[in-house]
Amino acid sequence: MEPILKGRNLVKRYGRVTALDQCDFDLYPGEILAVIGDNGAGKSTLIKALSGAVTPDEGELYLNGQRVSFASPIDARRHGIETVYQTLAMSPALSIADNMFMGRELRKPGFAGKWLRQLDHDRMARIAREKLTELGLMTIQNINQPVETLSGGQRQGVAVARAAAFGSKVVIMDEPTAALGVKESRKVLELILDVKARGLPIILISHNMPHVFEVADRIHVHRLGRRLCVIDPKDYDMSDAVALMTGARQPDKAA
Amino acid sequence: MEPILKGRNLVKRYGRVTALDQCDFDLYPGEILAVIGDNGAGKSTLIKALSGAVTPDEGELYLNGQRVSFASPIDARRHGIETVYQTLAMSPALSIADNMFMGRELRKPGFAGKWLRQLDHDRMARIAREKLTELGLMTIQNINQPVETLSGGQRQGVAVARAAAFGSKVVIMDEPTAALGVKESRKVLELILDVKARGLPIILISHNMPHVFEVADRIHVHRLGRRLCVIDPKDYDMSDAVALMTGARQPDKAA
Amino acid sequence: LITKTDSNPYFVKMKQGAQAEAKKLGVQLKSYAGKYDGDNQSQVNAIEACMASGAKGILITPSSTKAIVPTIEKARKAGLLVIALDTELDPANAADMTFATDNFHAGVLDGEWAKAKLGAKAKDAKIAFLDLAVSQPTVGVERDQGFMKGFGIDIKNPNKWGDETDPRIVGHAVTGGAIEGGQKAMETLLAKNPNINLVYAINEPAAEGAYQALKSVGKAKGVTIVAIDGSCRGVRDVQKGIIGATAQQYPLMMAKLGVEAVYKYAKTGAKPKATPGLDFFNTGTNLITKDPQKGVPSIPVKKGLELCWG
Amino acid sequence: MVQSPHEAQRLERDAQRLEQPVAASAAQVAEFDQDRSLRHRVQHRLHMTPSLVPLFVVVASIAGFGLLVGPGFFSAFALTLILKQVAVTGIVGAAEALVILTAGIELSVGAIMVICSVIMGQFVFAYGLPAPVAVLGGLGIGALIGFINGTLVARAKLPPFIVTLGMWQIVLAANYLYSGNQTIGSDQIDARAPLLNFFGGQIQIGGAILTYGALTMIALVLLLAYVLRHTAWGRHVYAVGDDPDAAELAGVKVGRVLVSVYTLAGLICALAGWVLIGRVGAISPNSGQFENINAITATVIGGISLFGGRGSILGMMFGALIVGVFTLGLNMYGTDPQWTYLLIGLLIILAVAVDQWIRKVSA
Amino acid sequence: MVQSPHEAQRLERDAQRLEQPVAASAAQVAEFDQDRSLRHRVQHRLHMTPSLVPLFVVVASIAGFGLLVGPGFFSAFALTLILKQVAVTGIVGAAEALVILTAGIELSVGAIMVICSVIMGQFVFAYGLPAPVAVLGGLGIGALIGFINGTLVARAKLPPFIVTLGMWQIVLAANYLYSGNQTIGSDQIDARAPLLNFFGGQIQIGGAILTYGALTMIALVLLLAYVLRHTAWGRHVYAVGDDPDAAELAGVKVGRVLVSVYTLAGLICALAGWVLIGRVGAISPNSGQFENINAITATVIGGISLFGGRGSILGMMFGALIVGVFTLGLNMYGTDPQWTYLLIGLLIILAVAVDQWIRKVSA
Ligand SMILES: Nc1ncnc2c1ncn2[C@@H]1O[C@H](COP(=O)(O)OP(=O)(O)OP(=O)(O)O)[C@@H](O)[C@H]1O
Ligand SMILES: Nc1ncnc2c1ncn2[C@@H]1O[C@H](COP(=O)(O)OP(=O)(O)OP(=O)(O)O)[C@@H](O)[C@H]1O
Ligand SMILES: [Mg+2]
Ligand SMILES: [Mg+2]
Repeated sequence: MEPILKGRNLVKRYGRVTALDQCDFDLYPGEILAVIGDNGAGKSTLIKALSGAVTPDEGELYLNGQRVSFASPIDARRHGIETVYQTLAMSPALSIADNMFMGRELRKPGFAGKWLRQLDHDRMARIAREKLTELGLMTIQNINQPVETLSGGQRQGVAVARAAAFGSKVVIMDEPTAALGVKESRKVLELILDVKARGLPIILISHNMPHVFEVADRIHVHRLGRRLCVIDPKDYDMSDAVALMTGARQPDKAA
Repeated sequence: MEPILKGRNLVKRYGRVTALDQCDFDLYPGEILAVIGDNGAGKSTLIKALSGAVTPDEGELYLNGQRVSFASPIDARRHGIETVYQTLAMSPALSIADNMFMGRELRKPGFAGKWLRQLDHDRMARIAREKLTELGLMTIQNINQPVETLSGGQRQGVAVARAAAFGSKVVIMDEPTAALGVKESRKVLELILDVKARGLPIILISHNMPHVFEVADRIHVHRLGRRLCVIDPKDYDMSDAVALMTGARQPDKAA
Repeated sequence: LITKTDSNPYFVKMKQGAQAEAKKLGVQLKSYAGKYDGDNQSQVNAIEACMASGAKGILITPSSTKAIVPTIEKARKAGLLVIALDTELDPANAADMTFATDNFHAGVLDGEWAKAKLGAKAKDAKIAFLDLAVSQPTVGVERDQGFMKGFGIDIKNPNKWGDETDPRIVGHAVTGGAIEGGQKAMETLLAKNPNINLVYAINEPAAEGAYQALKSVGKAKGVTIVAIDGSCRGVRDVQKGIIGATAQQYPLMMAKLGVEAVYKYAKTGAKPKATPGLDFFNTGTNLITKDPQKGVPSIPVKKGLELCWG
Repeated sequence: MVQSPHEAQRLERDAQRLEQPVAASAAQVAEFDQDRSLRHRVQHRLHMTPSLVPLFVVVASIAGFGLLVGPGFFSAFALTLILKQVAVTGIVGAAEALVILTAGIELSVGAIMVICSVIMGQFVFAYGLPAPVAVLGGLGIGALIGFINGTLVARAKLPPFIVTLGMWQIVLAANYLYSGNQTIGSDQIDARAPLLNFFGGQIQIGGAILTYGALTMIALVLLLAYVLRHTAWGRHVYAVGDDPDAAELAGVKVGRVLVSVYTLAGLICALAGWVLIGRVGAISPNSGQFENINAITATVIGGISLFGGRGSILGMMFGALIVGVFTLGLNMYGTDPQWTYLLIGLLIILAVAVDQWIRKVSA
Repeated sequence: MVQSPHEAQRLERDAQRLEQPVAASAAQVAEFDQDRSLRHRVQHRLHMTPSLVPLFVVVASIAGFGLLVGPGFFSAFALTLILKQVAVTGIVGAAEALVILTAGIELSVGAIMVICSVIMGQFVFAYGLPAPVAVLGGLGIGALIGFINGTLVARAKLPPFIVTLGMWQIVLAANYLYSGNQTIGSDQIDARAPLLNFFGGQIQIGGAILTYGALTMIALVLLLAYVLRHTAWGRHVYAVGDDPDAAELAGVKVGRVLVSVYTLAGLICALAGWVLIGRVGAISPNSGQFENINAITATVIGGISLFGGRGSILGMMFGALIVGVFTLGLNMYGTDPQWTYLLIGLLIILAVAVDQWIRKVSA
């Protein structure tokens, strides 16, 4: 089977730090691929390269077998790749609804929308509320409240809801459950499985091994800026994975 | 036994949101107290009130039985309360060493330090490196690199190392392992036990139930801005705790 | 009374003169000023405020002689007497009367004097021009171009400086009419050509700055400085030999006459009359120097000190 | 501050018909706080509509000067005079506010305004072009200068302060060089290109004199308020000012938004240049050198954060009015100009202090 | 950019003896890039020492003007003249840089400078106090004004732009009112209070003329560079500018740091006022109205971020020198003042563009 998203020999340097060092990457259709690795291994940099937020210094990227290169996150989004960044990428002073629809606002139907280019604030607020409710984030009292007044976990929930609602080809999540509560984390995992059921492949970066082993179809182990190996969670257990990613054990074969 | 840190009827409102609603709180000497609760339950607000970052609208605070009120985090620090905030509280453009020693810089010995008030950059860098190494954060290449160039997890590691190194009465950690890798999380848990072994009580906020049940002596369950109950991890299991904090179950007795 | 700025001592004196006269006549005087030389908008606002608060007359030293005219017309239509002080409006009859000096003429006097003073050397003089501002406000241009005319330089467009090609001009530099600016401008021009032997300064503070700059490089002697204004400080500088000659003007007199005219108008409705032969009331300009030159009318320093302001 | 929710709503309506004397509503200041829930509602309103705060300061200061100067200040003539006097600053301030919302700063606004008015004049009087062409030329060049600013900021990633500081000097100098320091008088304009003087026209209702310039300012500000609130572009302006990196990741074309904001600002400044011709009745290359400071003052007094992303453009207009009220009030009261400056300085600080204080108690 | 690590070190040493002609080192520009690791080392150096970039621009522009104007520009006289001319701006710029590092802005610097020089003069000539008392009085009042600014910013939480904008107007107006617009001449000063004229003194070495004012600027900047780098207070200034909330949580007394920074800035401005007396040789209330713009320009060209927390004060000094070099160079080349004005605008943008570009390639 042809990977839907493929990276080859990706290199990214920050000054003297080589965050990606000839890294390969494959995502197959319909799968949940977990990316695990130490802090600073280069996971975030890898997914930034995949989502257009960072332009790799070297290497190629293929989407559905076609060579692509993303100049910006908008480019990647236009190709249907939706991302939850570790930094969340929200405008603190704007409302939850504004943030959810940033860059793809809905306009009112008819004259007001077409000619006055008026936004449909009500509809956007309604949809935003629905999406958040799906995630069980009902502690949010007011959809028009600025994001900066939300708790850390609430913010993360908003970001996840945004990506899940809009992704059409690939959804990338960089530690989506890091700040979430137990219940909310559950919801996110269910949501990930939902998205998969819709036929979309997902890249999940997480330090939470139980979560990873619960949902992942394959696990990409990242170490020192490159793919160390890809393992099947059915063949390995958590301690193997941890041993691999910390360098305590050498990979025997690649999947 | 008298609690070392005690809060009574704490209230904090943000506009129309009541983040703390007549909340009580007790921390006993030498214990590890976990605080768990939903996103937005008010955990961060509670510990901000305890650490002087936020002044409660109502309620009292007692340290060793003495009524105290902290006007600022510096005040609390002067009383020996050290905190890792969820937002980390780092200056992005400054170096790791600068951040670790912010507000309690070391001066050179002798004339240069006393009269020229010169900082001992070398000593601070050395100590910072030691502390980070204890935590296993050796992927950091350069102790003088600005914090903004660190990965999310590396940043969190620096914040944890700072609090652990300087706390003298109480150490508060708001989700210290949220962004950390498996290995680093382990280190932090070991460090928490280390700190406890030094006789210091610790408040740990976390959404990670396995971590909480592994290290906590008592668990404060926070719900809707107040203490729902305090449970002993030996008498309850994780699903009970989750049921309590999400409201699926009513507490039968308070510890 | 609406002056150009409050930072130039010339206008400050004018204001004081007007206040003294107003007090004597028992007239209520309100003063306004622009923020910088050329600040037309503040003056427009001031005129409108005068109209709104029911003033009888306006004394104004226009920052922009032409651009202020429409507003002045409105004020006159509303029945206010408008008198231009120091600087004529364009056209001059836009105001009921002008009490002014001829800035161009002041420049000419300086220029003629300098030419006579240098005598044969005038042919290959090296002249530094210390002007007012890059925005070239009217006064600055008139004085500068008058000097050139008097000195015998082809001034090309009389409404702007800097378009001349005469090789005797070392350069123009702007001073803001202040000592500090004069000094910096002079230093710069000296760096360009250390052989400067004649300095035209827009006013006396600029001249004083130029002198400081010359002194600090040991060239105080042998360079002739001319200026315009005639403040007491300036005249004393002439006395000390710092400034070779200065063209003296009379802001106090302008202000006094102006206040009187408004007073009279408010009482009797009579409007003031112009100096015969001119379209304005010339309060005069006198060249003050210790070293009078033939063919250039001048008054001695002692007389200048009696007439000086500030 | 205000007495009831109806009062608050009324204040807001007033924003849209500021031209009418607002004296009446100002008399009942500083008496609220009986009913807690009522107070909460008012506070909430203030919180949601930040431009109410500067509006309140406007009203209070009109009332204050009314007491000080006497009833003359309440006359329709005087009140509309304020509007007339702030029209140019208000329009330039709108341009400034847009840029500041993106966390930028635009120092060349005044210079662009002047050069555009000069260009309109020169096109007619030096090149003999018809007036409409001249106006279009001026507007086009204003937009072009703005476009250059925007490109340097967005593409070359230079700090806006530096770009527009440089541009300020460049444009001013170019203006002096180009205009040859010539002023074009009203007689010439009226004779050959009355269109240039269009904004000098006025509507008279009783003693109230509304110039087209003042009406244009109000219309422009209301239009921009609509655009900022109700279009995607407007939301993007806020997002870019708030956190450009986040906005970029979230799918906003930050560069394009910045270029469009600066270009629009340039265009608005050119419009201000046209209004300036009508305001003064002449074209003078010496105006507006420091209009940037007035514009920034209005913007900041109006409650727009210099760090971008927060504030409302209506606030900017009230900010301009606050300064206008103080200036006219002090002028009419007859304080010495230096005292006027001193008091305005003081009151700038005070206005913002009051603003902060209200925000705090209403938070 | 520079040719070897030794070269780079030398450039840095030059920072401390800028007074000597730096022409020689400028000739070998733009040839590097054979050895990759060498280049990396240079890049790293540039990265670690951001002030090298504006220094490079200074050197390059001196070289450029040398070629343009001829050897006259390389004369010790011309080069030290630049130092002399930028001394006041450099000192005021140091105050500005401190404030900008805390993410503030200080518009009243020039006004504080002038009023302090006037106060020193009045104390001696109007009240007959001894000169040292007058100097202390001036310095004290400068610090006091700074303290008021700082208190309003730190305690009342008003935006620095507004506080200092208001203060700028207040102080300037107070200055005119207080001085009665009287100038005090050099003869008077020399006769009664030569101490006031202290900074007019100079050391002559060959053709090089170093005024005490210029030396003071260099000493002050080096001292502040030391303090900012090597004391806790200095680190706190950066932390406050970087993220005040984080700094507060991390244990920095943000309010106290801010007040101390503004107070120190006021004191430095007062010192600048004293230097100004020596520079001009007289006390004139008409100077420095727009010195704030010069100071901000120098600071920003020198690479200090207006958003606070980033940049070096040495960079500010080089920024001031860049402007000084351009001004003198263009004048000596004989450009018309209006063109000079225009070109300086252009070159401000260019200097920063080069700076950004170097940072990018060296990142
Ligand atoms: N903008 C930057 N400038 C310089 N170095 C950077 C930058 N961003 C990341 N790095 C460095 O690149 C390396 C990889 O960072 P990255 O954020 O990809 O790690 P990560 O695997 O996502 O870690 P974590 O699990 O902690 O999020 C780290 O050493 C980090 O310090
Ligand atoms: N500065 C603020 N302004 C307004 N509301 C706030 C502010 N800070 C927190 N809140 C609100 O207070 C409530 C409690 O927030 P808090 O950050 O204490 O939650 P938390 O329990 O720490 O959640 P999490 O687990 O997600 O960190 C939330 O509803 C949040 O929206
Ligand atoms: Mg990461
Ligand atoms: Mg929290």
